[in-house]
Amino acid sequence: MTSSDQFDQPIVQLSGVSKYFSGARALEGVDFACRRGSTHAILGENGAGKSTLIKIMSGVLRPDTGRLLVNGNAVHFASPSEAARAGVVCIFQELSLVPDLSVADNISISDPPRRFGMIDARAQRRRAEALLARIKCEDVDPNALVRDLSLSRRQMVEIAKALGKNPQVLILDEATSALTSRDVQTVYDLLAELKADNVASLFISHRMNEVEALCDTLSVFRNGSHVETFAKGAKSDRDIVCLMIGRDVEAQFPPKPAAKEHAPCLSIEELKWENRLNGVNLSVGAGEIVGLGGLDGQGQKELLLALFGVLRGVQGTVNAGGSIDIPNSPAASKSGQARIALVPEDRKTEGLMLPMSIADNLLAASYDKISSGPFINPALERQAVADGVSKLQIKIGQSKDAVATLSGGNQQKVVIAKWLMTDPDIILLNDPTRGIDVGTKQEIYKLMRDLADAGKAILFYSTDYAELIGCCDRVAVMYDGAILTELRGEAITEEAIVAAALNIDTGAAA
Amino acid sequence: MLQSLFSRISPDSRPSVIASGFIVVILLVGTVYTLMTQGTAPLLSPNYMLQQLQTGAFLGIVAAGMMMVILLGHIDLSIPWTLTAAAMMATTVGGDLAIPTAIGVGVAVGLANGIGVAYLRIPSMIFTLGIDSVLRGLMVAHTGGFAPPDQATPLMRFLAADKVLGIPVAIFVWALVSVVIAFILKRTSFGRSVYATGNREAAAYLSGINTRWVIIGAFVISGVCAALAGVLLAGYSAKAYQGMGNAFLLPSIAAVVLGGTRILGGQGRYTGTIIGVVLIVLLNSVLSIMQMPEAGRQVIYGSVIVGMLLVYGRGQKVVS
Amino acid sequence: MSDFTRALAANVRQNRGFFGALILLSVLYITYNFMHPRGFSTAVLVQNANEVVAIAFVAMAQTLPVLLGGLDLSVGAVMTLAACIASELVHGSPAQIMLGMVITLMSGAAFGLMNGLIIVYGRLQPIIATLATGAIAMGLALFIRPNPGGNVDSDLNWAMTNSLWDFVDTYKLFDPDAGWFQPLAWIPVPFIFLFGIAAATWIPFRRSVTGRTVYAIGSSEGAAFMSGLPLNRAKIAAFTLGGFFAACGGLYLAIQTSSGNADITQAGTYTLNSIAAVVLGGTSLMGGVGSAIGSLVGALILRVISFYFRIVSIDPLLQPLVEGIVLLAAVSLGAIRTLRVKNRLDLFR
Amino acid sequence: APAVVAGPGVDPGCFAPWDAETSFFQWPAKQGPYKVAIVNGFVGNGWRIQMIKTAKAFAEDPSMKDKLAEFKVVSTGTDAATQLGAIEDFINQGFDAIVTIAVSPEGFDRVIKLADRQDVVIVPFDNVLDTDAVMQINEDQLAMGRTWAQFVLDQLAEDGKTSGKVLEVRGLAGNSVDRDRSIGINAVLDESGGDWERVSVVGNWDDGTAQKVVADAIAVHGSFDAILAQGGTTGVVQAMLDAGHPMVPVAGESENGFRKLMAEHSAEGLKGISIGQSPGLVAIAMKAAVSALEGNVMPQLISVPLPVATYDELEDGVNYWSDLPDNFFTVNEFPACGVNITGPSIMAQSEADAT
Ligand SMILES: Nc1ncnc2c1ncn2[C@@H]1O[C@H](COP(=O)(O)OP(=O)(O)OP(=O)(O)O)[C@@H](O)[C@H]1O
Ligand SMILES: Nc1ncnc2c1ncn2[C@@H]1O[C@H](COP(=O)(O)OP(=O)(O)OP(=O)(O)O)[C@@H](O)[C@H]1O
Ligand SMILES: [Mg+2]
Ligand SMILES: [Mg+2]
Repeated sequence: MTSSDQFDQPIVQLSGVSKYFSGARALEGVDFACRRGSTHAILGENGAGKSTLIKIMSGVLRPDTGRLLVNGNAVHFASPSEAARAGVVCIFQELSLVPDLSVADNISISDPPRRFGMIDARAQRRRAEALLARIKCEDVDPNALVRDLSLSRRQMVEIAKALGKNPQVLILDEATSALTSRDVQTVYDLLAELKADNVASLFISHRMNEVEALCDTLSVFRNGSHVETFAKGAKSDRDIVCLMIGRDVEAQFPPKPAAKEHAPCLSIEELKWENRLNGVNLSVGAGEIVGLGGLDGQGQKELLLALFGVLRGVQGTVNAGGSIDIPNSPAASKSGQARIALVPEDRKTEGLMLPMSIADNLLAASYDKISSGPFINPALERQAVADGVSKLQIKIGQSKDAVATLSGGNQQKVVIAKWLMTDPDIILLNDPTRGIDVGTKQEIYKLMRDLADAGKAILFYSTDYAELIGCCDRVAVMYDGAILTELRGEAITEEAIVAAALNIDTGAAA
Repeated sequence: MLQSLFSRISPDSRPSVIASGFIVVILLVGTVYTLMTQGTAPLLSPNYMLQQLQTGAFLGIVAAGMMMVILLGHIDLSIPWTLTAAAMMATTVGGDLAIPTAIGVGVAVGLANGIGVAYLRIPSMIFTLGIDSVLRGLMVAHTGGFAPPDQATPLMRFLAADKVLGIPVAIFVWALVSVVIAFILKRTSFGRSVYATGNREAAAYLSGINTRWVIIGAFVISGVCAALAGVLLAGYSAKAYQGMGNAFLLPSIAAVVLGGTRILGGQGRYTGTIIGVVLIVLLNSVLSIMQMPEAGRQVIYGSVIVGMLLVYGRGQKVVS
Repeated sequence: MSDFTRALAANVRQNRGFFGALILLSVLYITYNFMHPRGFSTAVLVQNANEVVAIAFVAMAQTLPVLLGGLDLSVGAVMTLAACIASELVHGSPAQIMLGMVITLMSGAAFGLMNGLIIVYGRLQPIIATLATGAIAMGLALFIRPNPGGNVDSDLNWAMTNSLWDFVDTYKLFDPDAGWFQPLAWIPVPFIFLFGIAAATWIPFRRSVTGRTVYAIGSSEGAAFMSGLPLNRAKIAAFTLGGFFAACGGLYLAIQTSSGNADITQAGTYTLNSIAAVVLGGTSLMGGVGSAIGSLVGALILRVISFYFRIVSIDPLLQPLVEGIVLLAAVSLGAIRTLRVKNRLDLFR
Repeated sequence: APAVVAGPGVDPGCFAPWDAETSFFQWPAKQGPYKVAIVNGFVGNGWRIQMIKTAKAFAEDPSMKDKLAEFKVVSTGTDAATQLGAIEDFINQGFDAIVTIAVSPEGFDRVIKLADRQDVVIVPFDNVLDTDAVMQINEDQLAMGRTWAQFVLDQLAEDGKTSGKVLEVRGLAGNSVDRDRSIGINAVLDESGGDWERVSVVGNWDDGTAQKVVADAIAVHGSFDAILAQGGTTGVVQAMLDAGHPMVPVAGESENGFRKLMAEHSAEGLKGISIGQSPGLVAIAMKAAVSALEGNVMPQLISVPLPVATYDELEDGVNYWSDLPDNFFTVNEFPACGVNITGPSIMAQSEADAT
């Protein structure tokens, strides 16, 4: 560590970096270094400043104070492209793909191959094919629009795009949050390859198992400060979590109650939609948490959307609290016989009105609750907002601040709180812990269990197996638009879920 | 100095403050002009002010409706001929039914616009433009068929041209419309839903807001406001005539935006719109008093809008 | 080969609006020619060509701001300003004429540049900034030309508004009846002017990083920024090119009418029609999808619709109504997509 | 192309040459009946609608009907390119004559050239062209301005006023009609030698706009000794009434509304003069087109006499109609030309059908 060998010099280094957003601190006095050939994890709860840190490194933000050094030289990146030219390439938490351009266009977006000064479309396509092949995504058509890809494919395209820039430092800010397990493996292999090429990787994830599997160095951030950096294995998981959230955590998941029969609250028969749902049969009882597993894109999202009344032309029977109509809009489903709530996939575009106040976002689904006739009652309004904030312990300044100023985890809490305000009977959760820190995750798991104990039926889609195992009373694994396997109790194991997801019969199915 | 002054005003009310300041500037410039040319300062007389507010009321009511639509991130280009059609149908029907007929026209046009935008999902910019030309065609055909009566009813005359306690009744009408609109925006779930839908329609929809009805509702309000302005304008002129709404479209958009409403929707306060209307009305009036030739008038009008927006923009760097 | 067909198939799929517009145009125009007493003749083609050039350029000018996700309400005014400038400058010796044309086009581009600078550095929404700068352009046009008039070179007027044969004949370039020339002689000069400029500017622009950035901004400005694209440069370039296209329209209108006319209503009509043309041409008002060539096609559709009013008999006082309904119906064709959408969330994008 | 020939022309009572210098045209006679098109520009105000109705009615008139094989009317809007396109299209379609209201006084060189090649008669009227290469029909706008001003000065002189403050309400900026009328008005004011303080506002020939700007002007300038309005005169008087402005001499257009108000308030001092650009001009233009096609000698510029009505000449049911709407233009017929379609007959034309 003290060697002055120039190869040992950190490839990127920050010293005394601070960053404030309209007075609020995001980073303060941070010293941080990252070495060649290391795979370096950055850990911290939501809002700890991780994204801000890497945005500074990659030229998106400029620090208010402090210096950024690359290869020992002070640099001032004015834009992400300058950073990329210096070898610092970042895959951002909010994807940087342009939806209306093709995959090939996106991969070579800022520096395409040219012929006679004009973009050479064919060379660009070949380049895309090569890069996609490198991350085993041959199934992605370079001519397809990014708009038409699923989130997990987009993340892979984003990785291909970053690779195309020949990074010296590759930063992945929760770039694996929506990946399927197969893709995660690909990314592991890729990072190992890069490590061998002496490339530094910075890896931000809230999934401890990924960090375990990949990284050699860990840095923990809390409240905008760099707490500690240590080698993998130097600390136990529990200590790390303690460093992150500043307190001790006992168990990650709340204990599951003993298996029992639940009165069915939601039952679905032969649900079909386009070619994405091919006859789904499922029932969820009041007080039960049912997980939806399977590879990404097997119809889980469509199932949730269909139940929430978003899809057109859905066939089959849905019995929600005695009513057997398939709702035809979220407005209908939130006020039906059994009230349904959906926490959508993408909180930024589907869950929240980002420029609006926290209060307005919290109330968006329950104007009827705070109104007398068509008129809003200000007293009820204030009360409802205060309840929502305190119930989920959302960390906010003032409830009239824009929700955009909150960190990702707190934004997600706002979405959940909005729906709890409607007092729903059936809660549909579409990957609600994506990009959320351990502490908050734990709160959400606990909240789910409390809701179930209060008699709600919960249908829970997650890309994280550990979550399904830890939280669910039952797991329904989807494959090609249908549920082939249901696991319950002890049978919910990682092997069983993976086997069912790949439709391999191991006899583990219940 | 100025910078720090700005930062103390909350960003929401900044446009209103700046626009109010500019109104004072316009009045001063106009007064200096009249003092130099005639030695009097009629612009500062209550009489002139009331008269400006009286004619401003027509634009103000149009702008109130336009604001609802702009808050959704849409626009209503059908206003000129909605206004005209409502006024012409009102005078054609005449009698006690005149005003209800006009309002009915406004509702019908608003429904048509709303359905086109909310259900067919055709961009409002283009759908309302189409509706506008259909209405124009209808009115040409209407006049072409026979000679429809065009006299405003006594009630229309009263609302637009009479005074009560020395104050033009039109100002009361505008005030009433303003109170209703401000109340809708602040204190009804419909008003809140307008902001939510204007900010992000997908999120509003997934929150269980019936965004289609919100859109239709806003267009209906816009249509009704235009119709009401048509009633008043016909009352003011004592008659309805072809093309009477042409002068209202661009000024109403300018007034709403100068009042601080975001043209992409989701943000804006109603008081700002009122101030924007007063600003536009006074600016036009003072330019007319100064006998500015059309060329200069256009340049000044445009420069004022750009200039003011540039001043608003100062200090707010963050772009989402 | 299969690579190529696959790319083509993807292209057609991703540009349904444009190909739909192309088919609609063909059907409308061929039918028109069948119904016209002198259909399928050079005279009719030349007449049609003359009528579409100005609006086609203005529609192309509108496309760029629309691709960025905005609107330019000054295109009609900039076209008018350019026409007024041209009406003062485009006469005299050939060199003076050329210089006059260049100055006209440069003025339009400069005005577009000013729009771009105001929008980028003043951080204003294009629609509202151009509402204001449009008034300024109109004011300047009125200063230059308080009354309609001007003396655009009359040979130029004749040469530019006819077939190539007349062009060659007017300037005595060579014998216009030469045998080799006959296959080309019928081509209307306005089409060469229109498609020539469109191809020479649009294709390189579309295939440059700047052009791609324009699309990226309209599609997702945040992603474009994160990808390190030159946002400001692209926005300014887009408005400048828009101003240039508008000036091309103005220049042609001045040549065609041998004069300039600072007519406020005409400018407004051009602006509104340009938006309709852009939509008809398959460009999304949300930004990021479409092309100037599509808008050109959209403008042609708008015009061809109006051609029909001269060959079919409609009560003159019902014409505006029929026109309105046809316009409404045409733009409502876009609703077909809506009916096909199975996931309602797709409606909001 | 027409031959330039010596006068006099046919039927000088109807087709009066503009002045002594006016040249005469003669086209080769064609066998009737003829195909005639009207290419209107803007549609969507009362005047244009009345014009189109007059044209339709006149095409059915016994004196015309047999001479027309085909009669078409299109309105192209304010776009010059479209209007030129429509004219060229009708030439291509083989029409014999095209009557038009030009959207711009310039820019018709090309279509005139094409028309001349095929001996098609183009007849601009109302908004005419700045050229002497076509046969055109109009009222003398300059004279109209002069007559207005002269009348107003005479009225003021009767009251012993030879100086004072007058308000001029102008029309659409950039339009040649606006320019000519204003020149006429101001020339007479200049020539009078009186000390006239002039205030000028822009009323766009539109009642609402005129009313607003006149109201503003009154609020700012107190009162005027006379008002000269190019159009929107009903609105002008309305503004005076609303502001309690004393009734003073007003010169204005021929709107029925203005004449009604004049009849009502002349005793209080609204001693007005009403001169109108008549929508009936279209009928004379059609007649002239046919006459030219028949091979008659025609003046290049045809002057239609100004239809003047002063306050003391008003007669209900003759030159204004108290029971009819404000929006129509009272002067529609030109007996000297055999154009006898009166305002009320136009307005009543299909009222019977409608009721
Ligand atoms: N553009 C911004 N404006 C205002 N505050 C911001 C902005 N971006 C980040 N912040 C604030 O800065 C702090 C750090 O945010 P940052 O996004 O870096 O957190 P993070 O560690 O990446 O969290 P997460 O795990 O949720 O992504 C948070 O409190 C956040 O609210
Ligand atoms: N990955 C996906 N996740 C969820 N829904 C999907 C997905 N892919 C397609 N769909 C849905 O299936 C429907 C049909 O999709 P597809 O892309 O095949 O349509 P398309 O024929 O290409 O039509 P368009 O031109 O509108 O895209 C779409 O409405 C879309 O909502
Ligand atoms: Mg983050
Ligand atoms: Mg598709």
